[in-house]
Amino acid sequence: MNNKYLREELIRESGVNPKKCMKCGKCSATCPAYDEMEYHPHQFVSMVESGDIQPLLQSESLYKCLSCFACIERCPRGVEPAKLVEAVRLAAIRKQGENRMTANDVAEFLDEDVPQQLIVSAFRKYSK
Amino acid sequence: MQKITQNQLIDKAVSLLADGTVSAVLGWSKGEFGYDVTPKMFKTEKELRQDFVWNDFCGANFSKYLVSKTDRFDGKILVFLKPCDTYSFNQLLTEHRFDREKVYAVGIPCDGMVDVSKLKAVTGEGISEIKETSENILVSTIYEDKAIAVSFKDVLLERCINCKSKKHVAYDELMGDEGEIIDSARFDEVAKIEAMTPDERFAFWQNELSRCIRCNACRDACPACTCEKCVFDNPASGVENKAPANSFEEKMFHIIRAYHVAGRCTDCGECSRVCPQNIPLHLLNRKFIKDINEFYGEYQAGAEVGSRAPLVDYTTEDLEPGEVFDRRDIDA
Amino acid sequence: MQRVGVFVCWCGSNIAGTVDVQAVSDALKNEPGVVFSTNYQYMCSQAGQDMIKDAVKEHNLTGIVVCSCSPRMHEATFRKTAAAAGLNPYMVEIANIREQCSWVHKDIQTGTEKAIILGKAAVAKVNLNTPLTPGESPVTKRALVIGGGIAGIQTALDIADAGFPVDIVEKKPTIGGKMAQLDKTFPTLDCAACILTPKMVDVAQNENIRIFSYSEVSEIKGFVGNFDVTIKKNARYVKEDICTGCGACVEKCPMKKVPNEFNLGMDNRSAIYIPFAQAVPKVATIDPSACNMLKNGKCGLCSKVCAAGAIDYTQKDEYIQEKYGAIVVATGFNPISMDKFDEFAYNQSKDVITSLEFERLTNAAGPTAGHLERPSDGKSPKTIVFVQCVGSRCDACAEKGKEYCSKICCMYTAKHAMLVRDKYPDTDVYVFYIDVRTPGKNFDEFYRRAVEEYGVKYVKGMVGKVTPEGDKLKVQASDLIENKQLHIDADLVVLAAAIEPDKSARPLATMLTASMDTNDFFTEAHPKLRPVESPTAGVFLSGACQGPKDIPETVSQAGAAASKVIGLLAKDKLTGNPCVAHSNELMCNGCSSCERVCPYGAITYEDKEFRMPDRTTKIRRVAVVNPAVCQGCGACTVACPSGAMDLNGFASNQIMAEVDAICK
Amino acid sequence: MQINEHKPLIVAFCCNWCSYAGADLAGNNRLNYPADVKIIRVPCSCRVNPMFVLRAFQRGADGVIICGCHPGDCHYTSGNYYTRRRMAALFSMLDFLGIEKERTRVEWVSAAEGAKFAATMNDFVEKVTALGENKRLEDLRCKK
Amino acid sequence: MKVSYFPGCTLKNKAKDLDLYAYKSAEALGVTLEEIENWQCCGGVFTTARDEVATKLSSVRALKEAFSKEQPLVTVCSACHNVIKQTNHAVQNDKEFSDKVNRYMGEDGGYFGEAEVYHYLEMLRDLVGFDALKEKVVNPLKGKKIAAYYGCLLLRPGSVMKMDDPENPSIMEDFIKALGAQPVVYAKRNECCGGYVSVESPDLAKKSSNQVVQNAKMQGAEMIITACPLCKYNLLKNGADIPVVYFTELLAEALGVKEDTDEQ
Repeated sequence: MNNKYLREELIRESGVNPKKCMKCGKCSATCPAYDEMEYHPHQFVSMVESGDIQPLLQSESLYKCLSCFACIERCPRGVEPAKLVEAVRLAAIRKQGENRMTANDVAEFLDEDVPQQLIVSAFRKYSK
Repeated sequence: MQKITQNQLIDKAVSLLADGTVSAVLGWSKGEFGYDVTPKMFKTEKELRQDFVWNDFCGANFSKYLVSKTDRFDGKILVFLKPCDTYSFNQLLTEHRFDREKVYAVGIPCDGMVDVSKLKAVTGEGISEIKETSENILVSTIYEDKAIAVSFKDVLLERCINCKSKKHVAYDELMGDEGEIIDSARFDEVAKIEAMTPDERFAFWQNELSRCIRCNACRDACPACTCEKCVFDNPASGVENKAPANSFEEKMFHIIRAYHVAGRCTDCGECSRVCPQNIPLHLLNRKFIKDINEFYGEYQAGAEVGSRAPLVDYTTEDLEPGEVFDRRDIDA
Repeated sequence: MQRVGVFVCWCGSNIAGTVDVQAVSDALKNEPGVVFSTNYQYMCSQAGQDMIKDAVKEHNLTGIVVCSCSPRMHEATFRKTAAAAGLNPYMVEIANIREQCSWVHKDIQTGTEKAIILGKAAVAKVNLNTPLTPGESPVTKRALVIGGGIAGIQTALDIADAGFPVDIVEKKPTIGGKMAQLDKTFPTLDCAACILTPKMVDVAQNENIRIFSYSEVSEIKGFVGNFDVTIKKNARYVKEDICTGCGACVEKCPMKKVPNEFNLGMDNRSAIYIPFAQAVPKVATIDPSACNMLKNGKCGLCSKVCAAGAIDYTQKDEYIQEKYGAIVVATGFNPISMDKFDEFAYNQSKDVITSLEFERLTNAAGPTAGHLERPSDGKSPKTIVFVQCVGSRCDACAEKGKEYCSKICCMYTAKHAMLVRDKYPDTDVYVFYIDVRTPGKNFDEFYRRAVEEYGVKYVKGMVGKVTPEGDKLKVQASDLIENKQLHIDADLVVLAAAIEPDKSARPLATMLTASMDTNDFFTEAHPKLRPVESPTAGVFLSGACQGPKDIPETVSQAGAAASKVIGLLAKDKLTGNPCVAHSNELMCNGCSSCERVCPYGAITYEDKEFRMPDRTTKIRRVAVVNPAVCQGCGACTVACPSGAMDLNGFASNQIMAEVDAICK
Repeated sequence: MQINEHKPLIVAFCCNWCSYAGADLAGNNRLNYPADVKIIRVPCSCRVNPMFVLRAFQRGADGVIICGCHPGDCHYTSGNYYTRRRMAALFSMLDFLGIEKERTRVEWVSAAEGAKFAATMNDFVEKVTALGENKRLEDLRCKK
Repeated sequence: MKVSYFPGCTLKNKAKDLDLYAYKSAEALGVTLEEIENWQCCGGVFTTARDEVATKLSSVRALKEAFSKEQPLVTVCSACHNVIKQTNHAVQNDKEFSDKVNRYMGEDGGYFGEAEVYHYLEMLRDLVGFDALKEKVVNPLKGKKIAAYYGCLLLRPGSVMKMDDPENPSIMEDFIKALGAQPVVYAKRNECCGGYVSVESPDLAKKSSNQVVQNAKMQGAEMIITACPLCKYNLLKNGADIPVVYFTELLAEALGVKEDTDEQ
């Protein structure tokens, strides 16, 4: 895999400029899913910038991001790490056979109160 | 045909003279023919009743006359302003060109004015009498027995077809109803030329400007051209010339004329109206206006007194001169 | 017609190597006006200059063209030569045939051809040159300092020491500024009041200094050496010259619930007040928005208790006109509002405070008499979290915060953390930082002491969220070194808020026609070589109005500004640059276009009477250029539609003559 | 067909503080550019009147370039901002009249950019040479 | 006043209350909600990837319809609001995206982000007015201490959503005040409940939800209101021990239209 190409693709796709990061760590400070993640928001930014993308593609961290946008809101430099996480996640699940969730999985978590919103959101996040 | 009548205006002028509000009236007066209305200062009711006219040929913009009239006259002058005239009025105030205290401005509605050359194109020369009906103009000529009916709409001035505003932006008193600013198609013609190839553009202008006879009517009628001494009359300016020597001179004159009023031109259209050669001079002015709007944000000269003309203003983020072309190449 | 002499320099082989200098001097002999033409090895040498002087005398030259190196190199030299020969120095033109010809073109033929053309252009120009004399203007030997903080105080003291009278205008009731609110100062930890208040007393006692406190500058006219300034002295309802500052009124005032701005609203003051004990002038001031007597005529207690009879409820704002030769801007800074950073819960909890508030909390003269107590319940905090860079170093596109580094926060935070650990060793102190920036004498040593000797916990990372819950502040932060998220239950959170220029600076800059950057800091005339001068002549910059600064830097800049002012006031007359704009009043329309583009405010208008051909007169508005203020950029000459405006030394006809000569 | 070896005439207006100094630096560093470029020194790019540009074309120039300090670095704080607007308007108008847009240019060259000055001039001369003689804005009376 | 209304999938199923009370209350306030014809699910989350086009078309269709009727588009569900508002912003600001969208749509006339999007709360604040709302209240909810739970979708990204200060919002607090109750301000009101991750990592959702409820309770709340079905689900599923209700329900109650709704 050509990392340089992938890096540029992720940057274009997300609209994020990782060079703007000043490595303050506020994104990771504000992240509610921090403890569940192997790679944290600030690491996504620096690893994409340095082209160290393979570990991210394989990491469970991709599916822990809540897309709550707290890191986007609070980043002093306007880097928007969540958009980068999303771009990496799409790069992972768009690969052949990499859908993380299928219709068969729905039954597992379905209870009588589950709102439709949860199901559609989960599909958007876990599948292509 | 104008909704407001000549008699209404005369009555207004007479009453303002009578109550001492003004001591003179700057108005349109009868010419030799029905269509050659000329400006005049009226001082008495008698003069007004006799010579004052208001009809479809009163295109002349009187704002400019105020520059010379007010500093030679002690009393207050009444001036009737059509909506487009009020923009020039404000622009001249912005440039401190006359004393507002000496003017009593009455805003009057305008339904569009007639282009005499368009009219003559239909009727031919030798016009002897003109009558206005609500839709038509009845023209009698010395060559025809019967009056020719011409539709008012067909012979409007270009600037009236593309009228930008029926709203008055300055007045002391308003007669009739206030109109609105119109989202006109006035830049369409400019855009059409922009879309041509450079060769076509060059040919177009070569053809138009070669007709120029350097009569200076465009400059003399322009309400923005009020310089104490015009550069074209000043031997020291380096551009003085009195005759259309060659194609360079024509271009030079018209570029400089338009550039000198860029950002200050209200797009009143007087230049094209008075051009005896029917050169579409307003297109040059509109090109500057269109560029300024696109480059630096919408700006209407004369919309308010005291606004800062775009060419004596800047922002640190303005586009580069080279980008002027890139923009268009992308748009095209 | 001029009598022009042409002098072509060889510059050794620098020019002569690629330009046939003989051919150049021969060719230029035939140009209009040229009566003498020669060439020489080194025109700038003594012998070369003597050659010019002799030729001027011998051939009665009225103009000189030197074809040589760049005018940026030797224009001044040859102007002096001309002056020595009795010519007006501005009758010299240089054709640059070295940098812009012999050095960039290899071929001798092309080089020679171009050198001849450049020489012709210079001849064409000099034919139209006119003798120019620099204007002179007198200097009012008095300075105005706007702002009475440490910057203004130091500048005023230094100017006064040199023997020139100085006025300080301060909008608050007392001078002292931000420094008066500080507790200790880094890196020496001496008490701010101990080093500032003696200076304030010096100001009060200096015969050369007048203080206009509770006053603002309302109008500035004029130019370098000759400013006319109107100062608005706000009514304080107390006669300044009679009040003894005894404080009896303050004690008796029944209205005691006014938030005390000196303590940043953390306690209250009375409606009549003296900001702090060492205020200068030590005079009471009535706050009209809080005083019952002024609001509804009921009370009058202060007047009754004032033994000196200083209270005057009828006092009005007063306008004072004064002339100054120089103006120093020392308007200082303020911390930015924390409203847009409420992830730190500043608006949700009293126990989240800014660093300046923290200064007041630890100050012996502050609301808690120096005991560190939480604003909410008065308990002493056991865990304190300091957050650095709040609102500093933000993205330019973000709608909140500042792009720049506020510079002082790293050091004062180290100071705060150290002082807490010193006085209350059982307190846990965290400092969250992005970078610790300590470029200053003894600064890094100071910061290391905070870590190594005082045990302050510096964490590389940022706080993301502060959640007030019960009586705790739950702080969620990142530790980038240990790669973990921290959750700290804190009692007090201190935010190092970015600093910004005082809001009064922008309107002041407009009055001064002094330029500002996008952050509203005043711009210096040159960032390196003229750092304490504004590009507007006669306006100088002192302290944080020019950019974030600590006290030592502020004081040194204040001194530098003072020395520039002294240098200006020491002159009896100012000599200007003669290459300035001038307007031909016969052609001027008075349209204001030129005034709008002038970056210096050098153009004004006057109504002038003109005699008309028909013997009547008419009054017309015309532009007048002040040659002492004009710097000669020429922006006005192009803005002028009629061509009435022209520029000495670079007149339109001169430039067009050059164009013609080049294009011939 | 033989390519017409037309030597263009280029008038370059350079502001005294940045671009003229940049041209001097190009000289100091012996960076070559065509001798077709002739520099006129002005205090600031904002001194350049559109009439000067037209004058140059009238008298036979094939290209006109205006050089000033970079925006924000003007010695007179704001002069080049006005230049930028004026020339944008003028160049757009010349283009509107069908004059080749490559004949006019504004370039910001600082006192430190000797190399940029030389490169700019080389490029500009090349472009103008490719266009050939200025026919559309010539004044035959001024021709040799 | 007539507005276009985008209910969203959940409001027609699991969150019928949110929808029904929105209708009833609007009626009582003199606002007619005109449901967008043939609306489709918004997709639940806005995918920030710039080349994701097809998933955003349903939003564009709804926006386009509202614009063609010259009406503001009103949403109730936080998720729909977020998706539609962000899509509108993308159409306005990302030319590449808007080109693609218009190519997909391929209908007559393009859409360039002209429609205005209001959340129901914004409609109450900006179009109806909280003062006018206050006057219509017939059952003031006196003395009730209510915590507003914004979650993340209503406020973020602040530069796009522009509903309120994203870090210290007040729109729901002002709403609570207008109904006569007492708002409880607590810092976690704009933190995430766990969202869709509750599918895979129920523990994470549990932790997040608990922190929100805990913080609200510690600051004195007796009840939590929300605009988001997923927030409500997560808070309740993870054991909130105070009531969590939709804001429209509270509104209907205060306006005195809840009872007759329940009777139907």
